[in-house]
Amino acid sequence: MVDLENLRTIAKETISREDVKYFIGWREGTYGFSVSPHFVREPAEADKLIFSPLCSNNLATYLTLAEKLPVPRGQEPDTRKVALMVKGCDSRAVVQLLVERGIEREQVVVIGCPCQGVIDTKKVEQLLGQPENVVRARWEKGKIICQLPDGEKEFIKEEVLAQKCLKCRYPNPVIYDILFGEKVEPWCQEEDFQEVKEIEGLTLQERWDYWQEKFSSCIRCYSCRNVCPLCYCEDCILDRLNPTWINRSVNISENTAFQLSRAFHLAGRCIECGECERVCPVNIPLMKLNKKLSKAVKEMFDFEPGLDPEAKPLQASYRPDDKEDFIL
Amino acid sequence: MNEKVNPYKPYMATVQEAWYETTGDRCIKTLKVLFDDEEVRENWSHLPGQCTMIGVLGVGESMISISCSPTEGKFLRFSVMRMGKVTQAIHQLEPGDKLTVRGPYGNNFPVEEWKGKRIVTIGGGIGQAPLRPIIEYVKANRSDYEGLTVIYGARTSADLCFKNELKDLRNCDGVSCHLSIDIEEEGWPHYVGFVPSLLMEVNPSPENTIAVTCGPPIMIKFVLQNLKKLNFADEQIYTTLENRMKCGIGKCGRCNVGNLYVCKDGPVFSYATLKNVPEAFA
Amino acid sequence: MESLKLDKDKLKDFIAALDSKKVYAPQKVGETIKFAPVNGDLEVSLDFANTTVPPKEIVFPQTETMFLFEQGGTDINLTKGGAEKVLLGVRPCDARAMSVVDNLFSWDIDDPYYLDKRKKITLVGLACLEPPLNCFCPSVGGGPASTEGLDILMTDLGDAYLFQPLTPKGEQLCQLSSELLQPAGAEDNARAEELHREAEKKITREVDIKGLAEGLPSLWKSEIWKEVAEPCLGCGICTYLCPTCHCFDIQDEMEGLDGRRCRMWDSCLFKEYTLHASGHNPRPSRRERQRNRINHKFSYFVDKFGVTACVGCGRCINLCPVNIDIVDILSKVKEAL
Amino acid sequence: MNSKPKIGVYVCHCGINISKTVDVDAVTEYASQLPGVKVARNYSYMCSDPGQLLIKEDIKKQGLNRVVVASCSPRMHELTFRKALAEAGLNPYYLEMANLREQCSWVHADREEATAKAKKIVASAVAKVRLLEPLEEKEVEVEPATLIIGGGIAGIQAALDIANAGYKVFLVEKTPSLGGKMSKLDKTFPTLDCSACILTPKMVDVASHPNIELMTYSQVEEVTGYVGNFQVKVRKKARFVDVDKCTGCGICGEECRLAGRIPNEFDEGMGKRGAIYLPFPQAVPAKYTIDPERCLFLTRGKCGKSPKCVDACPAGAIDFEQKDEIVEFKVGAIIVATGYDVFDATRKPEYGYGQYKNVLTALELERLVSASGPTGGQVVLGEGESAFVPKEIAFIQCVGSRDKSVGNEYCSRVCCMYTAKLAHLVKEKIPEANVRVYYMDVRAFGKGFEEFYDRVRREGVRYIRGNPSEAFKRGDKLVIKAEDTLTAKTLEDEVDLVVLSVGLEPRKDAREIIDLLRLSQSADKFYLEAHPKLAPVDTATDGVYLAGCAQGPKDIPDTVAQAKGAASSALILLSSGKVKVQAQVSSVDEATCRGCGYCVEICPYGAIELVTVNRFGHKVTVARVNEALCKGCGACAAGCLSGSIQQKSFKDSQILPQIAALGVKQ
Amino acid sequence: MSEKFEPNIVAFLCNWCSYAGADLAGTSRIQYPANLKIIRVMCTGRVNPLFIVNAFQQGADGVLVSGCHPGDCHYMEGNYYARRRFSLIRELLEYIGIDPRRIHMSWVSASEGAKWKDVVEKVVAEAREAGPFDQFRRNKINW
Ligand SMILES: Cc1cc2nc3c(=O)[nH]c(=O)nc-3n(C[C@H](O)[C@H](O)[C@H](O)COP(=O)(O)OP(=O)(O)OC[C@H]3O[C@@H](n4cnc5c(N)ncnc54)[C@H](O)[C@@H]3O)c2cc1C
Ligand SMILES: Cc1cc2nc3c(=O)[nH]c(=O)nc-3n(C[C@H](O)[C@H](O)[C@H](O)COP(=O)(O)OP(=O)(O)OC[C@H]3O[C@@H](n4cnc5c(N)ncnc54)[C@H](O)[C@@H]3O)c2cc1C
Ligand code: SF4
Ligand code: SF4
Ligand code: SF4
Ligand code: SF4
Ligand code: SF4
Ligand code: SF4
Repeated sequence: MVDLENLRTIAKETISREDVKYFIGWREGTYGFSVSPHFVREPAEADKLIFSPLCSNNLATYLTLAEKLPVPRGQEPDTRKVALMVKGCDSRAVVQLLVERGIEREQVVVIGCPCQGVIDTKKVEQLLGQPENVVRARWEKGKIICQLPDGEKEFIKEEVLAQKCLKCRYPNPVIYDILFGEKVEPWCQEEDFQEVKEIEGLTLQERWDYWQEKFSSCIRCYSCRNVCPLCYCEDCILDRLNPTWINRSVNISENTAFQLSRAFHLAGRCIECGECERVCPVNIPLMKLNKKLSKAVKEMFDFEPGLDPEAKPLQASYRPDDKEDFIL
Repeated sequence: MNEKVNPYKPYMATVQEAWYETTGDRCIKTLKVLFDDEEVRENWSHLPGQCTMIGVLGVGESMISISCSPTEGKFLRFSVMRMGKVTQAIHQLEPGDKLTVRGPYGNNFPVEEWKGKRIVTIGGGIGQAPLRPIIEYVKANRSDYEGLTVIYGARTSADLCFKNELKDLRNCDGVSCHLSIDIEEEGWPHYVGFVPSLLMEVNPSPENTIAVTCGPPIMIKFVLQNLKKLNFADEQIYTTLENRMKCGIGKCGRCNVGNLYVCKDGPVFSYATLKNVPEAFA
Repeated sequence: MESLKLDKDKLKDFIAALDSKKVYAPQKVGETIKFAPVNGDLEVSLDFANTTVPPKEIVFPQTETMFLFEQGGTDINLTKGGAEKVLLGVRPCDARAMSVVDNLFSWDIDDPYYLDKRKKITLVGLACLEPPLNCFCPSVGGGPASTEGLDILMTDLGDAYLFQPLTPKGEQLCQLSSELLQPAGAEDNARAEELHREAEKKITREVDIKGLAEGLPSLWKSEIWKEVAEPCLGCGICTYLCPTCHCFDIQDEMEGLDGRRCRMWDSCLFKEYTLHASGHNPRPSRRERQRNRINHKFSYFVDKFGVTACVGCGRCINLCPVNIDIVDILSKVKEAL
Repeated sequence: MNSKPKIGVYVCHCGINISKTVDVDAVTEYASQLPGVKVARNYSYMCSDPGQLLIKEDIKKQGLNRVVVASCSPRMHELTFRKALAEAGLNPYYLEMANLREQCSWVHADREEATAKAKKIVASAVAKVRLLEPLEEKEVEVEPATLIIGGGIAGIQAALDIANAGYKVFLVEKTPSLGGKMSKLDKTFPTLDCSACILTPKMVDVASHPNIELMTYSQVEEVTGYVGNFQVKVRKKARFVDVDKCTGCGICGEECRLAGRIPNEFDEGMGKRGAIYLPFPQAVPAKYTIDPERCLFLTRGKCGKSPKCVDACPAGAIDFEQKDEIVEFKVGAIIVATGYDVFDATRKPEYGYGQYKNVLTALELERLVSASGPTGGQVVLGEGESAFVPKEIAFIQCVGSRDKSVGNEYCSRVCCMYTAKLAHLVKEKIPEANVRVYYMDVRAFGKGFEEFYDRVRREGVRYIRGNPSEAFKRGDKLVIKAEDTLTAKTLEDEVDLVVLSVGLEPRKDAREIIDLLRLSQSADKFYLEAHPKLAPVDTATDGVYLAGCAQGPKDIPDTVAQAKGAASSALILLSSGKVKVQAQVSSVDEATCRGCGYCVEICPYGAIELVTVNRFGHKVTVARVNEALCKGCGACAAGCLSGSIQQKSFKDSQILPQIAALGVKQ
Repeated sequence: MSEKFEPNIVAFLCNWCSYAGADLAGTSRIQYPANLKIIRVMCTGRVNPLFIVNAFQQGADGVLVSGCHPGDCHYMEGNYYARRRFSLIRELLEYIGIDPRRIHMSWVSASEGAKWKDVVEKVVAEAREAGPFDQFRRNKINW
């Protein structure tokens, strides 16, 4: 059981601290299974905070998303800490951001929330249709219970959990200042990269066709990038016109180049929170690209990002004995 | 599709003359251009304050004020500050090179309505470009206006545009010209300080006068404040806005300030209009 | 013209009868539902709720070549106009959206690219008998069976579609396949009306937009915008996929010595949208950008063209990854007024 | 400043080297159509004075501001043409070369294909040159000192030359004495002058030269910095003998409990020494050294009651407390003169080296024939009772040279001659001996070599053409099995002594220097010179030069000549006082840098650091490049995700158009 | 296609080893196919893997990155970074269905003129086998 009272108390205490700017958590959304990030500035706002299997959003994104507007002369920027709630996967984003100096440790108060997996709303909507009213959900004895307008419905995890959660090995935050709730027993020890292997099993042509079909739907809204906690470049090369890496026009060639570039930029950095895939309005299975690189990184360099704040970034390091069987 | 009515299709024009007004990173270059097509040349008409989209094929287009008055002849003049991709390409143009022009776009300074009045132009930096046509227009129709006061400043003397023309202005009857630079310089005989303070120094009377200002946003803000101090009525004050724009014809969206499209409803606005638009001075 | 009826199992023949024109209908392409050409052997089904990608992309493609040129050349070759098209199964909101956008593309100076396609398109609508959750078309002047912008309105009567031709274009289209269409009876019309009424009742989300157009500017400094913008990712899904959003960017692209000037969708929620070359940005943060989005739809557009630039299709609500809900925003705005 | 590109393209015929396979007219014509190209010409030799003049004239008269020279490899003439640009008043970095010779006309025979490829290469160069930016060549001061690593004849010669020119030299030798291999030789071919007689005075000169700081028994630990400004760290190993006190009297050596029990390296293990020793009588410095691996006191903590040497030394120079000493200093140039190793003959087991006592290497024989050697110059085999003077003596040449099976394809250049020399010396010492030489070819290319070879044959040394397949023992004798390829007869030859003329190999510890100085190796694993013909003493690392056998096998005259060459290269650098630093360095766009520090991690030279800057009132971290340290590799640029760090002249915005030009199908 | 397909290959070579090796092949007059065109960079470390993506988009049928042998990098470590980056992009490209016969990396030292020829022949032969690669080309500008 999630003790919301406790959560709200933690939030109130945190936000009352002088060195904290705001507290980011989740609140109920406006319809169905929706949930929205919630920025708490006043203790009263803390009463809307929730933590449930619907809290998919990786709030670490907001650490770097806030615009740094020009500070008027004579004023000082607000450099107080940001407090944020993180699930296991989200916490890896915080760690990776520390590795990449996207944030400084003393800029954040991390509220670690051990997590038993979040719901893939697409899956549950397929089972139930999209309910009008706000749905609440909770974890109970290894199951997920949705409170629907017409009563409660119980699901076994496999039915409704997001794909990323089914294979999650880090349900407990890997970094935190305050732990909210009790640590949970990880239910998956080893990532088997099943979806990746399925694609790897296809012929080249089949793979090409598969991905071309997916990429052709991309409308290049760049949501997948915007939502990514690790895509925090001041001026992303995918947007840049000088030099132009990717043309603005939306067609299969540019889309493919865009997808490859984005995925590559996240090689050894993606912490598998699955947000890009979740937000994609045209349902491109982006995690299958990211996972492929996770797999490659694991197999070739025995590396997993977002676990050790002291680690060297994969793309900025090497080992003299890195695999090189592909060299002519 | 009827080619004639496609508003996105630019006309080809050729650079006749080109020279640098200023130097440095963000230097300003003036181009004098002539349309290639005789017919276009004949049918073209514009008024002070209007702009055109000029461009280089393969690079893109930029909205640029026409910095000459129709009274000067059948050519167009543009003074362009080097900012980014397109303006850089424009800066590379030399006499004989081609560029594309479409327009004229936007409204104009109501120079006809202003007849009988004294005009004060208050410019800063590249902001003098849209003001220059007013000056030329008034010069050409000198008897129709009560007088002309030119107030113009830049960071340094090297950043002043149209230097020689400004010198000549002093010889014109009823025309006064006041120059300023931001930082003290050896041998500078004129005012040192920001344009808004120069305005106070010049202290023009609001009596039967129109004030027009153009320059960086921060300068405009203080010029407006000072004009109010000098008791100019909202209707007596004009300015131009520059927002990023792509189409120039009120479609692409980005140039709006509040419910106004700068490209169609502007770029010339009277303060009376603008002061009700919260976004204008955000 | 009188209403007509088409047996559901004749839908395929009906499409075949329109041969010369390209028929587009909602289809699943990859994982997405959008309007795509009906290809001979494809099973046509109109059972989809509204498409993810609105049919605006047919008249206002995401990327559109405006003209071609050669580097260093002086010839500008305008692209040719498109072919006639029929859009089958357009939802009333999307059809209304087109008439909303028509205002923009035809005010003062006509936009030849849009208008050419718009003129060559026939919209065959399908009344929304089971409106999806986040629709609020009635609140913004439409309805699940609104006819605005449509040439024909179809209503699903169970085993047949009722065809209500609304414009000469629509009538013409019906004549093309006159042998397939039966005249409808009064009870069919009545049944349709009944269904329409019921459908409207099914819509639960609503917001009162009266007074918004005038009122919104007064909330310029309101905290609402901060609240809205704070979780916003600035991703632009809500605008790219909005049937009434119409902003675009223009870019030149080169391949060797060949060049094209094209325009592509743009969004006021992107930072680059208003960014000046000098680095100055008149809308520096998501707060100003969200404020512009709402003001534009519910105030500026109304000022200029007398209609709201939102047709209540609910896409932005459904697709926003962080649950920024336009109905919710409007309600808050309303409250604050 | 940002003026319109006006490009001149100059296609070179290179005599007929290019024009034979590439249609230069067609390429010129094609180039003239490319955007931005104002002038396109072709000429027979672009690098010639009139060729360069052509460019300079066009720059001046036609106002060209970019130049593409389509000729040979930029590795050949980039500097030539940069200079031409500069002379015409254009920034030298407005040049791009299109390599039509080494990478086109010379490697393709089909005229059509080669021409098509040449066009693309030119198009790609034009695409890039258009976007090149002017770069500034900065200069830094040169530290007027040189580090020489290795105290063989090469190092000695270079040190003397530089020191005599008035510059400071730090000479670091690994072993306790100067001299290298040459000090082990008896006489030297072809003149047969005594090696020690000509070498020893030089060694003494080095030791006493006021400009030379000699560090024997020392090792370079670390070199940082860059040309003109190297920071060097040297470890002076503890000798356990205070060199200031030691007079070299040698009493300790005699008294040492292990005296005469440890094989002496200098005598190739054939002689014996003690744990405290002088490598050889003429050693410089003439100071004793304690071998820490053998010394009883150092290895066991005890040497009898008290160490004998301590008791014996009249000067009280023995100091067991001595520690390694690290010295640091700055130099402007570095000469690598680390020499070679002789081939390890056990790697050719068929000749029985290491297995049979009577199989020796040539270097061992050198020691045997040397008057200062273990036998006092007597060629005797075996010890005591069984000692005898060999009568039947066979040399086998090319052991470990010209031999793919051991990975050495090269000729060691000295073996033919030293074999002749040793054969002569043996004959001199044992006039009745029958000496034969098994050889593949005799290479007697040097001054006086053929004459010497003739002389030795006239003296009765028999040359048998044929590579022995093995040598094995039969009774007291060794049997050589070979085929005389001239007579096509197989033969078995019974002899008393087999001498293996081992080849010269790169030193086993060559890696140390490679890592220290970022050198490369050529295919033979000797250090790679910058250019085999035109820069034979330079290396890819600016300010680092090669001398002697470190660069490849050579004899003493060649070694000395090269040492003088290296010395003069270093002197040019030192006396010019200034050196240009890399202009094609990286720089950061601080406006877009996200401060992730990837580039900082990546840079192999530690040239990048993170700094805090003010961005619109916010403190943000961004990267900054130290241009003096940056070597312009560009590794940072490829690692930066946001493309914020770019290598000048190799920017993304300059390379992408190149790719585009190559991609387009013709 | 009646004409024999000639693959178009873009190669990125480091200045110190592979470019010099290719020069040596030239000075030694070693003949090899003309399909491959070289872009010189100072170090393979400079090769942004997205150059490879871009090359395919621009119309390359194959790509080669070639540099110094491990340990021989003129800048000590550049080729190690290049190798790691290359291995990742290669995996990714292959995963989305791009034929690995189009994507190559090699170590060719300044002294390996002969090896350079072998590498070129191999790369060209493999790209030829893989066939023309037009599916990923930037949209043609059609008149
Ligand atoms: C009505 C009007 C009149 C103008 N008159 C002049 C003039 O006379 N002289 C002059 O030097 N400049 C003038 N400008 C500004 C000029 O349009 C921009 O400096 C120029 O477009 C920068 O483009 P760029 O491609 O070089 O920069 P980039 O940043 O590479 O351009 C990106 C895009 O943004 C647009 N853009 C960027 N900044 C601005 C901006 N400040 N205003 C509008 N669009 C922008 C450009 O059109 C371009 O398409 C005027 C702008 C407007 C709106
Ligand atoms: C058997 C034999 C006979 C020969 N006879 C003749 C002959 O008759 N005539 C002739 O012209 N040539 C002869 N040569 C060749 C001659 O030996 C060489 O040409 C010459 O010795 C090369 O000198 P060097 O200084 O380059 O190398 P070396 O003599 O090898 O000197 C290198 C020095 O560097 C030192 N060193 C190595 N590494 C380091 C380090 N990391 N730090 C510090 N110091 C280091 C070594 O200890 C050594 O002192 C003969 C060679 C052999 C094998
Ligand atoms: S979120 Fe989806 S549609 Fe948008 S850019 Fe990413 S992949 Fe494309
Ligand atoms: S895609 Fe790459 S450049 Fe763009 S934001 Fe992400 S990491 Fe930065
Ligand atoms: S879809 Fe949502 S997150 Fe994205 S820009 Fe729109 S409101 Fe913001
Ligand atoms: S604003 Fe939202 S609800 Fe309104 S039309 Fe656009 S997408 Fe639909
Ligand atoms: S890698 Fe790029 S973004 Fe990161 S610190 Fe270096 S320059 Fe800045
Ligand atoms: S180019 Fe190479 S040496 Fe220079 S800063 Fe970058 S990584 Fe360091």
